[in-house]
Amino acid sequence: MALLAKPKTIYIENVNKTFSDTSGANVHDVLRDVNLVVKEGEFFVLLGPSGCGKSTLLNMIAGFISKTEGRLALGDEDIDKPGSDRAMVFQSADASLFPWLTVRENVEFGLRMKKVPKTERNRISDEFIRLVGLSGHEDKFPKALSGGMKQRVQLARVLANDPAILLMDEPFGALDAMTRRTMQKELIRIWRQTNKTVVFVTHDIQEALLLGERIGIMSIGPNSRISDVYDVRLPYPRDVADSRFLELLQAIENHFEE
Amino acid sequence: MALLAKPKTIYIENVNKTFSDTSGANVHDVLRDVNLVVKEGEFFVLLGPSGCGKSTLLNMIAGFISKTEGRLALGDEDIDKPGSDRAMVFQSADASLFPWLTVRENVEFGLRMKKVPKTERNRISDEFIRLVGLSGHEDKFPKALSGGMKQRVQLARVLANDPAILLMDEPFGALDAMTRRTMQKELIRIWRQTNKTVVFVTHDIQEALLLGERIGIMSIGPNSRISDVYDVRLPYPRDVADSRFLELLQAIENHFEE
Amino acid sequence: MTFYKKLLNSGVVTWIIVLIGWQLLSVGSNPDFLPGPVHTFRGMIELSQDGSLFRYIGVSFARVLAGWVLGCAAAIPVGLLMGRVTVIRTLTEPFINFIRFIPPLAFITLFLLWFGIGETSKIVLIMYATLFIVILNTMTGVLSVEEDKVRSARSMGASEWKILLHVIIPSTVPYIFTGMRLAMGTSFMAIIGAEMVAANEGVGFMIWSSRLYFKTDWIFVGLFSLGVMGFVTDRLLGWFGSVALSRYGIVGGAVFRGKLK
Amino acid sequence: MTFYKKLLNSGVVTWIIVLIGWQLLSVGSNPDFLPGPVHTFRGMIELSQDGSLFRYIGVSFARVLAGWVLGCAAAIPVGLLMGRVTVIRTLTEPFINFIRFIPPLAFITLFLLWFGIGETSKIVLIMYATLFIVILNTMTGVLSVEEDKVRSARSMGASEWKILLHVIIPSTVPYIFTGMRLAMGTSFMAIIGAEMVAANEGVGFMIWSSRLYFKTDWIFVGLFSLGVMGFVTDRLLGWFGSVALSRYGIVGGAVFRGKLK
Amino acid sequence: ASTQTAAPGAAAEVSANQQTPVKVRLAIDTAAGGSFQFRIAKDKGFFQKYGIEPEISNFAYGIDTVNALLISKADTALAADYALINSLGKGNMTVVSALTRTNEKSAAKTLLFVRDNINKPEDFKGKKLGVAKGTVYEYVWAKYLEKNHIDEKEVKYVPYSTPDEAFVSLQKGDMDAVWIGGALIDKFKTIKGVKSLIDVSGSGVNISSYLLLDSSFVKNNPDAVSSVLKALDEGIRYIPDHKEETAEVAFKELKLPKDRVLEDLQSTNYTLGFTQEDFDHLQDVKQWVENKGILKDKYELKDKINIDPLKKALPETATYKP
Ligand SMILES: Nc1ncnc2c1ncn2[C@@H]1O[C@H](COP(=O)(O)OP(=O)(O)OP(=O)(O)O)[C@@H](O)[C@H]1O
Ligand SMILES: Nc1ncnc2c1ncn2[C@@H]1O[C@H](COP(=O)(O)OP(=O)(O)OP(=O)(O)O)[C@@H](O)[C@H]1O
Ligand SMILES: [Mg+2]
Ligand SMILES: [Mg+2]
Repeated sequence: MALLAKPKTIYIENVNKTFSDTSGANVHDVLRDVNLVVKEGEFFVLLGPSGCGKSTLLNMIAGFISKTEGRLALGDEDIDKPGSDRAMVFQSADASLFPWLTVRENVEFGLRMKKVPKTERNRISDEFIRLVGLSGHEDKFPKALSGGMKQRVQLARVLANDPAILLMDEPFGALDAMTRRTMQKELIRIWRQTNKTVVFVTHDIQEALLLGERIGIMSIGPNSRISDVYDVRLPYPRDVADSRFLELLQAIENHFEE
Repeated sequence: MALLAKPKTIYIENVNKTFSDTSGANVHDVLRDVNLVVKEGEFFVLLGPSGCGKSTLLNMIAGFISKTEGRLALGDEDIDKPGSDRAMVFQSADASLFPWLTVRENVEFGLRMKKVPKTERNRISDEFIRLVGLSGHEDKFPKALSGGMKQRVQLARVLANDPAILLMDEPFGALDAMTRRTMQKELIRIWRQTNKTVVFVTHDIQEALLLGERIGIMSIGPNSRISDVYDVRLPYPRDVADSRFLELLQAIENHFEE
Repeated sequence: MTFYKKLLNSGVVTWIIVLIGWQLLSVGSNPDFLPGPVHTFRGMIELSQDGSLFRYIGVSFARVLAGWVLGCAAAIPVGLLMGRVTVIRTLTEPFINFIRFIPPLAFITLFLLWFGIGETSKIVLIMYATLFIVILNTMTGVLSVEEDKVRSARSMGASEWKILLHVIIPSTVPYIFTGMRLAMGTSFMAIIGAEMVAANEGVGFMIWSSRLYFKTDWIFVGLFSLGVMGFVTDRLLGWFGSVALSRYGIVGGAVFRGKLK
Repeated sequence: MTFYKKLLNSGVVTWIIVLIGWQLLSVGSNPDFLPGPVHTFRGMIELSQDGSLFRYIGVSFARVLAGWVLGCAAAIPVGLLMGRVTVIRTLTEPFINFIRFIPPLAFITLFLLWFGIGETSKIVLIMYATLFIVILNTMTGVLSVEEDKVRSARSMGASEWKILLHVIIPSTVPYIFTGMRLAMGTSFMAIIGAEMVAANEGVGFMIWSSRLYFKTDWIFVGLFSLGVMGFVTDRLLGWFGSVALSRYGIVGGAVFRGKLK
Repeated sequence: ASTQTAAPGAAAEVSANQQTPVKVRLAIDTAAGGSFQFRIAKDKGFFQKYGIEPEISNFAYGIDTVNALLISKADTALAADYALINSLGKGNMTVVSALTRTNEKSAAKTLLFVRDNINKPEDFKGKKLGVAKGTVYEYVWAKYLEKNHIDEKEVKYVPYSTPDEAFVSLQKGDMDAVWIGGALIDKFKTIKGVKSLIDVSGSGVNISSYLLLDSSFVKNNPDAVSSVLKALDEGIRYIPDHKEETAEVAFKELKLPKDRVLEDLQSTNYTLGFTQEDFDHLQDVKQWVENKGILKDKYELKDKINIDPLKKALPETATYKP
């Protein structure tokens, strides 16, 4: 399989994840036998109830935490640490943005770490700040921005590093319903423009259906796994009142109510 | 009009609200010319974008903050301070529950303040804890509960005081999508069972349509007012896939996109 | 968790390292200046034989405790009042932010004048040392009570007095407790000053009179006793807090604590 | 805001009340016991005429500042290290929670031995007084850096060293700053101890030697000077923080502050 | 026995009735000298024997006992001549007896330690001289320099408060010379590069110390004062034959190291009495202090002396005639 592996495809094979507490006495089996392949350029949504292990799985793909058993790879390279080919958009922009840096400085952070020269840095940050629709706000500090704007900064910051894969952990969970709707539309636009692979975590069925090409459903923890994968063959932008949309919504809702 | 006033009807007439900062120099006109009558036993939803002044209006009805101009009354009594005829369910249960009291003690708080004897208190708290579906959790502390359960405690605590009016400020805003759905159903059940007047604040159009008999739409601030009131003549429980539901949803969405 | 981690967490390793370091440092120096652990231990035995070291520890401890308890008892109501009443806070704040920079030591003579050479002046000195930190912590606690809690209590019919009793005070317990715990530290700091003048016994007195007679090993016994007294009291207090006050959100361990997982 | 509120907020009213209270208290008492404002003011003039009060203030201030700056400079790296490296934290924590109960005063002899009778030992004593509070605050700050910040920096290619420099330190600035500000308080507390030994000048020296010669009014001048020095430094520091470090989330005003709106 | 504080009004009654012990608050020092005659008198019951109920409080220095007397927290205090002269102007204090006087033997136990580069008085110019704050050594230095025609401006005083500071400073060269008495001289002799130049008699100063009482206390309770003096006299006579025991008492009560106390006892010459020489000596000190402009409060020395109780207790020692 290694020979055939596409360089930016995510392979998850029989992955288990167990947390144990300080004394080592209590073991918490979060994930068991997770299998998944996310193709290059795909928009994949992980949908599951609270606490089932969605963030845990995403953090393992990001390389932030290590698997207990199984195989996790990007192409034919095992994932064992964070890499600049993967980038995470966190749920809370407050927790992940650097409040002491301006919007521009936040977006340029990764470039500065890579010692990209200043003019080049400025060019890139300009581009992505424009892409997420924040032109004119470059010199503001995060605390002066609304929740939606902060998530845009996170997105721009991540895109500026040109990762192959975007990992998004309920990025719109804290936004109000209307801002959320706008951000979802924007994300689809940006994804189509940049052609990144996206793994998007949510527990909102409607959101999953608005965004994902495929939706992986996770079962309730402990020992959660990806129990089903739905293929959403609807064109973008999707319409919540569309009948096929509603059909799928109903189907997934029923799936959870069982 | 005073003569005709029903005792538990909320009258809001030409109410203005202005905040001014410390120095008194910067004046912030939040509400201007707000007019509204909420009838006894009605489920009224206030819908509006973030920051338009929904909470401000609700806090004025609760008597927590005072109006700048206009008339605010309950029946023919002016509202100028909090009263046990009105009760607020806050968005954040963490901020409003008493973490040092158990579920039962939280629910009994108001009764204790009114010096209701212990056996009577226990009877009432039992009843409302059962009503919100928390039987068996009486002796837990709030921090041992999930977000949804905490909101149930808030609801039980408020109901135990038997207020005529329930004021709810985005009570489900912090819950995950699935828990939220369940809570919405429960609220409708409880409302129909207890016959309270409910004023419910949200910025989620779908939530508004799922819950409200009437929906008051607030315009974007500053100088926000109730620009439209929709009458939702759909039976409960409502179905998000119902065509009339979708029609109304579309209509309100269009209203906001204008 | 492995055995080594447990060992590390217990602090035993720390103490072994400290003792070895101390011994190494002291080997090269004159024991009159830096007595090693052995010297100090010998001094400790010398002072313990007639039980006087323990009596001194007891006496100092009683003074610290009395001053600390009285200081807290005075500070908490003041802090609550300052937190609840803006006018009082605004009025007292500049004065408190002025007087808190004046060290207890500076008041020795004055307290002797005002309260005599007996126990009172010593206890008052320790009270003084605990006062401000508890006041300011309590006040901060009151100021950070969530408005929603107060509002919900009020709309459930609680009077201002009941709100204070049933909402403000329970919410502020963690802040008061932290303040009291930090103040315990400053109380121990003040004991040397308190026992410098007109004391007949106590660890501070011992340190001071050993200085006059240049008995460095006894000074070290005193220092060591103070450290142990402080450490033990702090841990006990933490333990008490986590047991008795857990419903108010107080967790155990040192104020600042490190543990391997 | 009305004129009265402004007056209240400025602290002028507070001082007027304090002065009146002080005057009333002192009227009935022997000035040797409690010199009133007038007496104290006369003492102040007496001590200022040859400029010695100002020189003393200057000298003490320089010592506090030097000790505080050096103490912070030593404590911040230690605190960062303790925060980042669990083994180090676990190893050092019991010792730090032991030694922080030992008052600086107790170390006078040792510091004299190691650093001589001159300025060094005084400055080291003040360093000691600032050390633990800054270490522990810095450590707490490091421990409360959100994991998400570190993770996002790491996935953007930052090395451990760059994470320390560009994420941990900036995030910890508010904690470090609070620690430094509190430590400024303890530095002022330690100045009397520092100037008790072999000092010819300084406010602590003045208080201490006035004690020997029973000049209560001069003691009061000393107390007053210390309070004012502390108060002013604290406000300056707060102001500096809110101007220069605002991007790190530091706001102005006293650590504990009350204002009418 | 019921106790009674010596209130002015009750004075006559108290002294008439020896059965009721008079409470006397004795403030004594723990530093060099140690005031062991007081401690022994208490420990051996001499005070009780004379109808006195002693209440002892300890202070680090003599000057602190004077302050305690000044603020009426004690009835008695003790002070060396120099501090005494400086303090007498404040409050209402009366000198009732001498407590220690320098004799040859005790003078030999107070030495001037100097660093090796000092061999003769002229060498002190430009040097750093250690002086214990608030003690008689301020005076000793001044007299010594005066005697050797050295201007005080040519030296630099380094104040210190406890002997360990002097020890360290001398060793490190932060001080060039310091006067040290009693138990610690052996320790100072061990410092490398330091030697003892002369003993205190070389300064021309005879250090003596005195017992001070609150004036009104003396006026109202002359008999109680006599009793105190009698008890002290017994204490003084007891010590020479019971040095070990005295050291035991010092350890028990104060945690003073026994060996050091024994040393101290060697060098202290406890006494009681008040002679014309005492008066002249104090007058000399006073004159000198006045000439130096140090003395702030003016007073007449003879007004501050009352040896009537001493005359009654130990007539042969009270030879001074006002
Ligand atoms: N570091 C950890 N130590 C122990 N248990 C953990 C840890 N992190 C997560 N868990 C547990 O693993 C389970 C899954 O957590 P995770 O955060 O992945 O859920 P989630 O699906 O992202 O939930 P949510 O929708 O609430 O974010 C939970 O039960 C959680 O308690
Ligand atoms: N105490 C206050 N002082 C000054 N301005 C205030 C105060 N409270 C609210 N405001 C301002 O009034 C406006 C309305 O606030 P409000 O909280 O009522 O909005 P909201 O509709 O509830 O918003 P959200 O949906 O975000 O809760 C906002 O612009 C807010 O900044
Ligand atoms: Mg998650
Ligand atoms: Mg709101």
